[in-house]
Amino acid sequence: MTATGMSESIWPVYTRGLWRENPVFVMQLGMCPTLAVSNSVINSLSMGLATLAVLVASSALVSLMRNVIPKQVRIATYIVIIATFVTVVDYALQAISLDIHKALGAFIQLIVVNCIILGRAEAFASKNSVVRAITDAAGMGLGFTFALICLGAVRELLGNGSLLGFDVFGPQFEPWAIMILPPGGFFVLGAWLLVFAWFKERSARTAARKEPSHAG
Amino acid sequence: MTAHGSILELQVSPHLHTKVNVSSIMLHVVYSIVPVCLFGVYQFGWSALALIVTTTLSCLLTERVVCWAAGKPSTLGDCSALITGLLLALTLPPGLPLWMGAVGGVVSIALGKALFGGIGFNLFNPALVGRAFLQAAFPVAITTWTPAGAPQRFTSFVPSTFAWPFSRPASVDAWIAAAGVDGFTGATPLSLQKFSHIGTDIGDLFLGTTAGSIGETSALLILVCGIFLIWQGLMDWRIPTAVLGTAFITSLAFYVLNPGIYPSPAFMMFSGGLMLGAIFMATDMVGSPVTPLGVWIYGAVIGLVTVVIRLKGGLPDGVMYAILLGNALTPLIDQWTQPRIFGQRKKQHV
Amino acid sequence: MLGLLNQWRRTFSHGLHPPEHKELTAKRPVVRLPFPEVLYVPLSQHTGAPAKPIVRPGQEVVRGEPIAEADGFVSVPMHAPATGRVRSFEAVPSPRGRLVRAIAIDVYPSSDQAVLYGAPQDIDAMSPAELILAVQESGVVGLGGAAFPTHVKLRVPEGKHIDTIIVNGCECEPYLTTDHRLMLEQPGAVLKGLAIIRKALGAERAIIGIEANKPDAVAALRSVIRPEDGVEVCVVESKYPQGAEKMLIKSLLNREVPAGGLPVEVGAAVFNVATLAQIGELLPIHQGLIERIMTVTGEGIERPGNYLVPLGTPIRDVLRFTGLREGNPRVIFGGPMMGPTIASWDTPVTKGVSGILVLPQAVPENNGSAIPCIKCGACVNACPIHLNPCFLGQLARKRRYDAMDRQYHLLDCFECGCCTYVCPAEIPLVQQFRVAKQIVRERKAQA
Amino acid sequence: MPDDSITYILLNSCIINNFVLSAFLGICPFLGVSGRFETASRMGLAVTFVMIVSSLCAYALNLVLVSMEMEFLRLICYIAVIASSVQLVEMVLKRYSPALFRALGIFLPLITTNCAILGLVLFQTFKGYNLVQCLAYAIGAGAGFTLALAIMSGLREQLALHDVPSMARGAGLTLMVAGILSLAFMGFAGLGN
Amino acid sequence: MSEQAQSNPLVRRPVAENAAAETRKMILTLSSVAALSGMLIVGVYQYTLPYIEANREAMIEKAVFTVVPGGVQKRAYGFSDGAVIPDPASAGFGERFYAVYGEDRSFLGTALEASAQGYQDTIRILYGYSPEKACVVGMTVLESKETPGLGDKIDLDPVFKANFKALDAAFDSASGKLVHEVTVTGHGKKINPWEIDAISGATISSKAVGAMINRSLQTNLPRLLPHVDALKENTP
Repeated sequence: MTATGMSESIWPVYTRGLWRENPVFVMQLGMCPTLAVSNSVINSLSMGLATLAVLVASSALVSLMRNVIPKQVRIATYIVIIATFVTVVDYALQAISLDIHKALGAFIQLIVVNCIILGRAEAFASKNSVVRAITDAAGMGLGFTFALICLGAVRELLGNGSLLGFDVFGPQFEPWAIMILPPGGFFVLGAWLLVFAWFKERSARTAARKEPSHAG
Repeated sequence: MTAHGSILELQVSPHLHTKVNVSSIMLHVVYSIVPVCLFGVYQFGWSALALIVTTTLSCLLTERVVCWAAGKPSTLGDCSALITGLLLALTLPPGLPLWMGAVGGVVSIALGKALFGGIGFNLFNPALVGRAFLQAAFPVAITTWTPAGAPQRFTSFVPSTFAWPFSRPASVDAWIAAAGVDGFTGATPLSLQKFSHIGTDIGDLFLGTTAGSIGETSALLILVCGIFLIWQGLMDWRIPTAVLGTAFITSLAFYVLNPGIYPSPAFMMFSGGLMLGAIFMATDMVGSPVTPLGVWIYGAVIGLVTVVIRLKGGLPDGVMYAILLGNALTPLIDQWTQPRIFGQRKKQHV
Repeated sequence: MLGLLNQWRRTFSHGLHPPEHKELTAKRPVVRLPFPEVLYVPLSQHTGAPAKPIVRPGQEVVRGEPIAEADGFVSVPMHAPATGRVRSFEAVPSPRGRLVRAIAIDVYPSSDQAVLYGAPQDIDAMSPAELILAVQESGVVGLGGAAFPTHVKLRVPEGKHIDTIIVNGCECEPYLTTDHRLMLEQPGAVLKGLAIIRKALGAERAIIGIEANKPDAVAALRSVIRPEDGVEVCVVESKYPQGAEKMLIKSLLNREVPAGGLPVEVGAAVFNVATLAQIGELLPIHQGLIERIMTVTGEGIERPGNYLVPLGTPIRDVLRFTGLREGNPRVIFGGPMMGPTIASWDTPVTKGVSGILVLPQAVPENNGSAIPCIKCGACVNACPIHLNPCFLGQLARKRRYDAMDRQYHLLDCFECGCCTYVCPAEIPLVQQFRVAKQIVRERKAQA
Repeated sequence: MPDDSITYILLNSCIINNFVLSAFLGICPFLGVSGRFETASRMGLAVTFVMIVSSLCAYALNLVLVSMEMEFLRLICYIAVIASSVQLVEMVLKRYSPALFRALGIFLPLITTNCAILGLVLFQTFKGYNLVQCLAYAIGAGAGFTLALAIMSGLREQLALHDVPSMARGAGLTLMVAGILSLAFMGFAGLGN
Repeated sequence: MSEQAQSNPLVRRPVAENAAAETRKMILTLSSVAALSGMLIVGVYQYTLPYIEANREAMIEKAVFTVVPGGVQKRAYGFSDGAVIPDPASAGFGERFYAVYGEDRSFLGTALEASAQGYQDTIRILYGYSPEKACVVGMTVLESKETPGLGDKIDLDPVFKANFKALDAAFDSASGKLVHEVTVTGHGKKINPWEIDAISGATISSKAVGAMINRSLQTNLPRLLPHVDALKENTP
């Protein structure tokens, strides 16, 4: 299984996570942090980057050690590795900005149980070379960040009238508080998933329409 | 003998059918809501009328657009969107900006109904989904009240009514001051009771000359309309009975324990949205259980949660949340209260 | 509490009150219908094995003569409904639409159609076992509509005892008035039949249950009952489906027949008044069942009334006599709540057909737009068996038949039609359940 | 009601700030196993079990870590505690209640990566709860999780019978329903004042 | 790989030896990974600690100097059995306070922590108290989950915050109580200096702030006021 992938270009490995197998929108993984910290773009971005860092680092290490880790204890090893990097990121973030750390709260530490990371470690990094593992992790991490920003942008724009903290609609704008509240998180993510499902359905329909014309 | 050569129509029994159908049910509900709307307009003036019209149009338009987008025939004829629009308006404060009302209408139909597959498939009362959305989205505007019977209500609109879409509504303080209503503090009887421990005359509550949402003020009128529906056999009398009964008993228990702090059961029954919710909202057929026992449990849950939120919670009124919770519990209640069938000896455990 | 109230009112819980439409024929005495040119006597007019013919084509038959014999215990013989010549064995449509084998008889137009067959027998001297045999020989089946061979009901299983005989004079189906007329015109025959059955079963009590909308029938029966007969006449609430066995037992005795069980399990047996009247008439003279009373009514009939019709008369001939209005009609065998529509004008009248109802074509009330279930619960409050048709219907839409059977007692539905009648969304619930029951039974048979 | 009383902690973690609907913890199982009531309630039960066990273990562990001034190892230790709690619960159940073990069966291993558990032990540490408060917190959170899952499963069983538009089938619709539930639970805000 | 695949499956290596080797390898890997992680974490912890401390200090300073206007220097204290001890290592929330000093090293007042249950969850605040003026002189919210647009006005609404610029908190040392309890009135009804004008529509949040300040003053003033002179002298 490793051999077949080797000759392939690395680009599809990278883009896969961004769009086609986007961890949030398509594979519906890592929903908890997605919903919890996406009430503003800056929080989304920080959370996305923190996850990206953990993802890349742990994928790299798992891939490096893939031949020495015994099968029976691999999950335990992965979790230790991930927890280590999460702790590192946690302290790093505290050193960079306490405000952001406070806004993200426990969800930084909860990256440990984000299924994306363990999932990539188990499904990809443990079977692929370091370069490919890092590429894949970066793709997935960026895809996750992208999804978070999608959510954060809508929620901040409607919920606060601003984007990245800059006022967009002027002082007369009446913010939709619900967008910052928990229900808003559910609604916006749900709406994004509906949009994706609609796209998928439409492209499936177009594809179906094209097929017979080819045959004819 | 020509008839004997004619085509025989094959149909399955039964060959008789009751005259009641979905459209006639819905139409009667509309008839019973209209007086409540008219009274609301009488009490709160043109602004209330504008809001009722806006939410209704918004609901109808959304329903039409949804049908068009799904490529289905129009379902406006079943009147359910009309009911949703009217009911939504009845739960809103009269001075709410029209654009917020329109947002509420869109949310009610799109999120509360169309998403689940349209009429008959909505899990929650659509009007309450819209109302709860508005409550969470615009907490200030939706708790800005105007007094009932303000003298200028038919000569001017409440200033907040015509706020530009997405913009902050204008202050209503000057308008209220111009009304010259003594001691009006912009609070409903329930919030006066909860936050300031000021009671309101039960007679006023019963007749509906107090501040509040457009349609919730007159307990008497709502009762009359509800009795009309029950008499027509178009409403399940057990649900309002269970809701009001439980609310009465629970508030009586609180009142007996500590009459100094807790309001009287009569106040409970006639204030806020309890009457409107019990009669028009909780009885929404789609979101309520169908089993005989389930209906009572459902009503009791709503009554209990309402009183608990009112007396112990942070909000002055909790009817809306109680009914949404009741709706959420309905499938489970239905499953757990399957009736004992004829001739079945003991309840089988599934 | 509600149970007590129901007992006091002599009724069961749930059910409904459809418009009765009985005024069309209730006042019209029974009239004999002329014999048609050809009679088609299906060999399977009852529940159970079809009868075996004992005549050949070309053979001459006398009115009342046995033309087919019972094939086993759950089967009854057939008798010639008219004097004539057997033409052939033909396939004719049954009321349910299936093709069944029938004996076609060319009726002699010149015959006086007197019943020459049969001889008096001493009922009082016969033992219960002999009575059961005599009932089978008479070919009588449940004339209320079920067409279940009556003698089978008379043989009580080992260890069971029937203490009460219930006579079903409810006729809860709208439009139908056959039982009503019969009770008015032949109350003596009913009592006679009841006495015979009672002897065969050795039952202590006998109750005649009649709906409150037929006070004249109650009076007629009471007038012929002597105190020493020990027969009670009970008035029960006019409510559909009061005439269903289980419902009537509940109303009169407050006993619930176990789900999936038979009335004998609660010590009761139910007989239709028409069945008893036929037994009372036929057994003493040892004759067979050759004709029955039926109501021909409905908006599509020119001369509605109650008619005595020879069995095997094609519906075409019945309607020729009663007149049929123009239009595309729905022709229903039996009452409007449970009766099937017929597919052919050639369908012959059989023992279980209590009426022919001709209604104009149905106009869908919701303008044809399909509205799904709005979960109003009307069906739940109508179902006399206390099923949950609302949920069953939702499951049926998604073809979850196994769940319907396992969790929601699908097979206990007896297709009374109450749920469909009340459904404001006009969902054909009963039809869905019929299909579902069929599928569930097939699956069970395969398993 | 003081905010550190047992009743308030129970109420708060169960309905006021429901773990799933308000704190966004345990969303994955909430979306994943809420299709049928039976599985949902078993999952809820299993999570509640593990929550109680790991909450108490984590409380003890935190005392040790604080006394040794090794708070920086907290996360790794907590994860280890949760994983072993799951193992422990699995073993105890297998030994003493095989029926329940069979019922919870496949859900137990999944719980290790359920963020509601880690969230619970982290929050109880941040809030500085004592042993009894931790227990109340775990019970409340477990009850809240089970409640949300049970309600959702009921609704989804009902939705399975509905003609939901094709594009709305799946997680999108479940999230929307969760949003409405979350709205409904907002009514409990301020409870106990 | 290919060699193994071709080897005769009937010839097996001894199982026990194999298993022991496996176990050894497992333990070795796990412990080395654990050791590696431990080292990494300790390293990062040591490296980031000063930065984190600095951040935390800056954050506290910002809050403290907001609630005690004019403050430029502060000193942390903790309550302990009737005494105040400087620079407490492990005082819990509410058990710690800061003495604030102005540019001329004069004692301006103290910043105290308080918390209470709000509308959605616990609200934590820091408020400034000036013993000289016998007043609360400022308030800032440290942590709250109150409703955006409504309850969160306790931190954002300047009108509400103006309540705390000179909130009367005179203490009667004879009775050991505040002369006037701090109370929250309905919106626009504030008359006396010890009253807090509630935010319209956010009564519960407003009341929570009032109640927590009142409670904190009642408990903390008796144990703080005796040490004011010491705080004055003990300039940083």
